[in-house]
Parts: sequence; structure tokens; C-alpha cells
Amino acid sequence: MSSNIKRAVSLYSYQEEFFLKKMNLEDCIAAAAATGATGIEIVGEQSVPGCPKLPSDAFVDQWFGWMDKYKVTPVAHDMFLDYNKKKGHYWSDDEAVESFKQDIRFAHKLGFKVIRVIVNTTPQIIEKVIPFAEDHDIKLGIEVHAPWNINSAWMERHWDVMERTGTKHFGFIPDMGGFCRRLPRVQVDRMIRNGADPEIAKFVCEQHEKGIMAEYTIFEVSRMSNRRIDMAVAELSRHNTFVNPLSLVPHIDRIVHIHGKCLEMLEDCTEYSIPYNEVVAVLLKHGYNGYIATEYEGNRHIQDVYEVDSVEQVRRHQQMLKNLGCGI
Amino acid sequence: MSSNIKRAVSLYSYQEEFFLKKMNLEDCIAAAAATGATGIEIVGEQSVPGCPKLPSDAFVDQWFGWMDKYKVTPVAHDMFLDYNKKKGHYWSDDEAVESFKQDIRFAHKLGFKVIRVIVNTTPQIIEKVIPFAEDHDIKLGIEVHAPWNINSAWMERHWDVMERTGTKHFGFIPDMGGFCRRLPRVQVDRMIRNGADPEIAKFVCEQHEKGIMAEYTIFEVSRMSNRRIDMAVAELSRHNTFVNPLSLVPHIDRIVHIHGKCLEMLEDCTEYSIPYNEVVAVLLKHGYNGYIATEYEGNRHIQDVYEVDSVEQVRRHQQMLKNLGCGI
Amino acid sequence: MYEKYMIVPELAKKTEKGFEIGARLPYYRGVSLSMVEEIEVTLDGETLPQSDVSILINGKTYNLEQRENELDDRWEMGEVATLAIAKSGELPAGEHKLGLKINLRIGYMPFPSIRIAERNIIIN
Amino acid sequence: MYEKYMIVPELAKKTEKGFEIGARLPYYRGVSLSMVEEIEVTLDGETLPQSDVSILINGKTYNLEQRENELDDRWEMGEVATLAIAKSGELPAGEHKLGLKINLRIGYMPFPSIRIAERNIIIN
Ligand SMILES: [Mn+2]
Ligand SMILES: [Mn+2]
Repeated sequence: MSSNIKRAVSLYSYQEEFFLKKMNLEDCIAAAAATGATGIEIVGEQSVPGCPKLPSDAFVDQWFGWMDKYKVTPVAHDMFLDYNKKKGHYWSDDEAVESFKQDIRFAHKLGFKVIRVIVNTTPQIIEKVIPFAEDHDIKLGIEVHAPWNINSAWMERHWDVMERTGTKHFGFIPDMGGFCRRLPRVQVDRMIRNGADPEIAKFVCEQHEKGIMAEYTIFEVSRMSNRRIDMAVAELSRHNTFVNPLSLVPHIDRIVHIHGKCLEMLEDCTEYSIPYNEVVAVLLKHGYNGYIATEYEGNRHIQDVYEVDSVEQVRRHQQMLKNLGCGI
Repeated sequence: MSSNIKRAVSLYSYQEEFFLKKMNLEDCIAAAAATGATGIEIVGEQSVPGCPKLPSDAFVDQWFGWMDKYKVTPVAHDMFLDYNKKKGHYWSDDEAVESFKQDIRFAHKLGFKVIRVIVNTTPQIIEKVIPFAEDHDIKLGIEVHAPWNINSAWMERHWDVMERTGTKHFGFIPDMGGFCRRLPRVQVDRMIRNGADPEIAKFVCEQHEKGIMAEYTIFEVSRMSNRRIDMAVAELSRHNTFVNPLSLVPHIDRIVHIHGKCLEMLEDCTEYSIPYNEVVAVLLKHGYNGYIATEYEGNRHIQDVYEVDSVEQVRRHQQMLKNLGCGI
Repeated sequence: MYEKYMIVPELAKKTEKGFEIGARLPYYRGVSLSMVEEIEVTLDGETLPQSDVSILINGKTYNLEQRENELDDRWEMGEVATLAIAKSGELPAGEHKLGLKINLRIGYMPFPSIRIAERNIIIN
Repeated sequence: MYEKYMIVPELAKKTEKGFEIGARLPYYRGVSLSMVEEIEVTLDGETLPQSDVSILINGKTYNLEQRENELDDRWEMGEVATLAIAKSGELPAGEHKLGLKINLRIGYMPFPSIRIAERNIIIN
């Protein structure tokens, strides 16, 4: 089974092993390719020392050598705007634009076609950068990360820029973490390890699955407990949103890339919290034809007590996407 | 200019004058009809004493007499579920279903075709009531009221009932108060009268218009002030949401009715907070063909110091809808 | 909501057992009496026991317990009820500062619906 | 996030001016040194002044003021830096309870990104 949706892996997924130097950059690329994914995404400042400074020609040669060797394509680079990089000084728009352009140069040099724009980037700054992105044929994608959703007020302001400019080089990058019908178990369990009341945790999980608005759950929990850790469990429901996957439909042609967030891939190759089958069905039906890049992020919630196996988690996520009809 | 969108007035809009007995039920119907609206919505428990008990035959005759006299049609009745009507007892599903059925009988007797279902009604209860609604040819519409939106987790659970049952008698009633690009000035001004800091209020309004997520604004205000009234201003941003009107598009065929919320109709017949032109453009483009019922709710925010003129506010709202191509 | 109209001063008067005032329900629809969770009257700064407040509506009188258990009879929107407050001791004729708090139990609101009014009224 | 790996005990040792430990940045990407808002070391329950902590990274040493002003040089992900802590007075050889708090200034986070680690380490 195949479709127009292509599969990629963000090397962010292997951060545990990369952090601990159990895997180097080539190992990450090789592991991604071994899943059958054809695209590579990176957080430049994670994978490439010195980023967003332009990498050396030697590095660039090696990079494209790896792309050839492992038969993968550079897909997306994730950028940040460190507005308060300098203590006590908040960047002017001009400073932010200059930082942004440097990420475009960086991405362009390594062959990426998409830049993941960090969610706090203002619409004005993006509008100023669009011509530069067009010149470098880089599509900018504002990441639609929970608790935002693609129809949020903030995203509507970005949508307005897309509409007004009519550019083909600015769109959305939904992060599938915005479709958590259940609360991620790895997060809840870690909070219980840190002292949260298991009964309250159970209540919060149930309310979330019922679709109760997080503010109501937080209010209820505030009447059950005055402990910060219990309130933190309640707030999981605010940060791990679920919205109807149909919310993507009016924006399908504006989606330039997708983050295939996963926190816990089960042995049967489903994600514990996110009904990928439902989201992917909407994407397929309405003709999304870009990449979904696996973005495993469970490590931070389990590393305190478990051995992290990012490679296996990514493999399962890619297998799931394949099962759902994505990629070759 | 005309379209398939029809215009109604909810008599809820005249609540100030009705409360003070300056207008009786017939006056309200007459005022609605005078705007050119062709449909009537009521909150039964407001307009009809004893509701949801079935009205007397004499009342029913008079009701339909008024409908004929003023050339208007009954459109929608707004119901409630008073789960905790009895102190210390929370209704079972069976009790809720029975109360719901009584509202259906009530609506049916007065010729209404739609029931506005209050937002806290669970999907299970609605699913149990659907056959009864079908028998009475009453369309149930769950009100999508801010801070919910039509793609919220809670609404997705109702959407799931619509999909699974395939019924034509259950859908959504978006309340246009979910499209507040600006915070309602009448609410902000009242809070300033009640002691809120005008500078903080200005900041909150600006953040809201920029599309900043309410939680961020609330956090910022909590660092500026520890006064409850200032926090209440910040929370206005959470309760008066704005989402992209395109969010309605995937659900157009499931929208059974619309609440034309307004809090402050300006002299030029625009609403201060809600960009009706943008929302109505989406509705027209995508073929919504039901009613929009004016629901003026500004009285509660100005009655402390101003004379309320609901009739004029409704007139302006209807004129606005007419200007935008709704109704005859 | 409707705080301004809650207290109906024209109906205020002394009675054998205390005093009466007029009151409107501060809500946009009528409710069964059982949903009126609290009626709290404050006179010249003194909060009076809620069990000393009866409500006269639709030609009937309900004390606190009767009100809480009344699922049928309704306080309709805009209807003026009489609140009869039992109060022993002397109540000087003339102006008094009256406070009225009405708390409604509304199913779809996660929080209690509390409305508070205060005004100077003449009780003769 | 990465609290478990923040302290690198193998690098701990006494120095002329106090002691050293190894440390990793508790974050999923590298940052300029200027974004490391706080490095706070606690030894056996005593919080040591942040101005007494220098960081050795990429072959250079930065004191607090130099670190705050360093916009170019970066602490990359997973890289082990040496924290040199000046401490007068006697430091007995052997096991000590070490606390490390690192606070990062991350532009897209509305709150400070504070991570705290604690472990018993041998300082000889
Ligand atoms: Mn992501
Ligand atoms: Mn409404």
C-alpha cells in the first residue's frame, strides 16, 4: 500500500542516545533510513555543532555523502528564536529577522526544503522573512504545537499572513501531540513516581478521555488537593490537548510538513495517547502529500528509571505509519 | 441581496425589558418581526411561565396567532438540564433523559424545529434522546459556546455520536461569541468601573487582539497584580475566545442553527468584538442554509449605569446581517 | 447580572415578626425554588440567619426547608417575591442598609452563581 | 529533562581553589553560554555563591560575568563541561552530597527552564 504521504524521521527522536554519545550523527541517519523512512529532519542546534553558523564545506560534503549512502533526503530543519539570548535585552524585530535568515542559510546549505518555525515567532517577523525564504526556496512552517491548534487565534494571525501574501513559502506544521485523546501514560506515571496521588491521576485521565475541558478538571482537582504535584497532573490535561482531526481539513493545502510526535509506541505499533489511525485517515482523505516525520519524545519522561530505546520506538512509529498507508 | 441564510431573533435579546415588564411576550415577538426577521427563538423558561410544563391550549392558540399576525415562524427553543435541581442529588441519566424529553414535547407543541441543547449535556444522554427527537422531528443542536469551539474534545465526542448514529436530528449550534477577535468593551469597561486597573485592562485587550493564548496573558497579569478584579480581566481573554472561522467548514452540514451573539452593536451596525463579516462570508461560501438568530447579551454588562435599549441593539444586528447578505 | 433590580425597596415594611422586602431573581430565566441555594439578608451590617428567611411567591409561603424541597413551584424571571425575615428585637422605623445575596445552583455552571446587591431602603 | 545526566561524578576532584565537577547541559539542543541564566551548586546542604562558579568549555574558562556576555561560544548538547567552584576552608576528601541547579533562558518558554539534580559524589 502506498500513498502521497511520505515518511521521515526527525533525528530529535534519538536524542537520548545522541546526548549520551551512544549514537553519532551518522548512526542516527542510518537508524532512520533502516526504518524505510526516506526523509531526514534535524534540530540543527542539536545535530550540528555551531549551528546556525554555516557548517564547513567538509561537513556539507559528508552530509550529502550520508544522504546518498543511506538513500535519504534532507526534509526539515527546526529553528528557534532566542529573543532573550542576551541577558536583559529582548530582540528587536530586526535582530529576530537576522537570526531567522541565518537559519534559512543554514537549512539551504544542507539541502532542507522546510524550516520548522518555533511557535513564539510573531506573524510580523515571518512576513518580513518570507521574501528571503522564497529566494532560497525554503518553505517556512509555523509549528502548531499543543496547546495551540490550527484554528487558534495565534494561528489565525499566521493564517492571515499566508492569505494576504499569497506566498507558497509559508504554511503550518501540525505536531500530532495536539491529538492526545488520552493523557500520555509515561507523563502521568512519572508524576506518580514524583509523588502525585494515583487516585487524582486516574480521575484526571478519565476526565481527559471524556473530553472535559481542562479548566474544569483543574478546578475540580484544586478542590481535592492543594499539592503542586497534583495540580501539575491536572495541568497535563491543558497541555496535551485533543481536538477533532477534521480541524485540519480547511488547512490541508497549507500544511507544509507534519511532526509525528510520539511518547509511547506500544508493541502493536500504536501510540498510547494519539489515535493516529483517525488523524492519518483525515490526511489521506483530504490529500495531504507531504512528509510525516517521526518525533519521539518519550525519553524525557522515562529516563529517570527506564532504559530508553529510541531506535525501537522510532521503528514502531514508522511501522505504524506504513500500516496506515503512508510512504512506500 | 438574498441568500439561503435566514434571519431570526432570540427573544432572550429583550430580556432587560421583559424582566422589567416593559415588554411582554407579544411585544417581543412584534419587535423581532419589525426588524424583518422571519424566525423566533425563545428560552422557554424565560418566555413561557411554567415551562417546560406543556402550555395550555389557550396559550398555544395565542402563540400561533401571534406567529400569523407578525408573519414569523417558531425556530428554536433553548433547553437546560438542571442536573442538581434537587439539593444533594445529581440526576441519573434516566432523570436527565426524562427532563430532555419534556423539553422536546414543549418545543413540539409550540412548533419549534430546533432545540438548543445546553453545553454540559453528555453525549450519552443525547444519544438516548435522539429517537424521541426524530419522532417529533425536532433537531437537537449542542450549543458550541466559548470557551469551547466546534473542534474541541468535548464537541468531538458529540460529533462522534452524530457520525455513529448517522441521524439528521443532531448537530451543532455555534454561538458567534466564540469569534471575539477583540474583548467585548462593555465587559472590560464594567470591570474598570468595578475597580480593575485600566492599564492592565489595556494590556489584556492588546494581548487578546494579538492572538496571544489566554494562559500567557493570565500568567503575565498575575505578575503585575494580585488583585482578583485584575485577574478577572485577564480571564476575560480565556472566556471570550477567538478561533479561525474556517474551523466551521468541516462541520457546515452539521450546523442546525446559529446564535448571533452580540454584546455591543455600534451605530454603523457592526459588532464591536466579533468580525461578523468574516464569519458570515465563510458561512455563505460553504453553503450554510439555516437561521442566524440574534442573541443580544450586552444588557448585563451595562445595566448598572446605562439605560439598556435591546430593541435598538437587535435592530442593528439584524441590519448588519442583512448588509452581509443574510435573509431577505 | 440583574443585581441592580434584586432588591425591590417599595415592598419593604415592618411586620409583626420582623420585616419584609421585595426581591427579584437575578437570572435570565425562571427556576424551581429548590435551585435557590441561598437567600442571605444583611441588615445594617448584621447577617441574618438564612433559616429566618421565608419566601412568598405565587400566593404561597415557603420557609427554608420547604423552599429547598420545592421542585415544581417556580420563581419566574422578573417576578417580584416577598422575602419575610423573622427578627426579634427592636427595628427602628426609617432608613436601613440592606444587603441581599442570592446564590443559585445552575447545572451548567461549574461555580455557584452568587449575586449580591446592597442599598439603603426605608422600612416603616 | 536530562536531570539524571547533569552531574558527571567521574570528573569531580579537589583543586587548589576549591573543587571541580563535570556537568552536562540539561536540554535537547546546545545554547550560547549567555542563555545559561544560573548555575547553582550546593555542597552538603550549603548553597555556594553563583559568582564562585566558573565553567570550562571548548577549552576556555568563563566566570559568571564572562558567561553571561558570551553570545557566540556554545555549550552543545551532551558535551561535558567542567564547573570549577572556588571554596575557601577545608573540604574533607571523600563522599559529599552535591546539588546542581541549571536555569536556562529559553525564548519560547514563558517560564524559566529550571532543572535540578542531586547525588552523592566522591571528591578527592
Ligand atoms: Mn514537534
Ligand atoms: Mn448562545
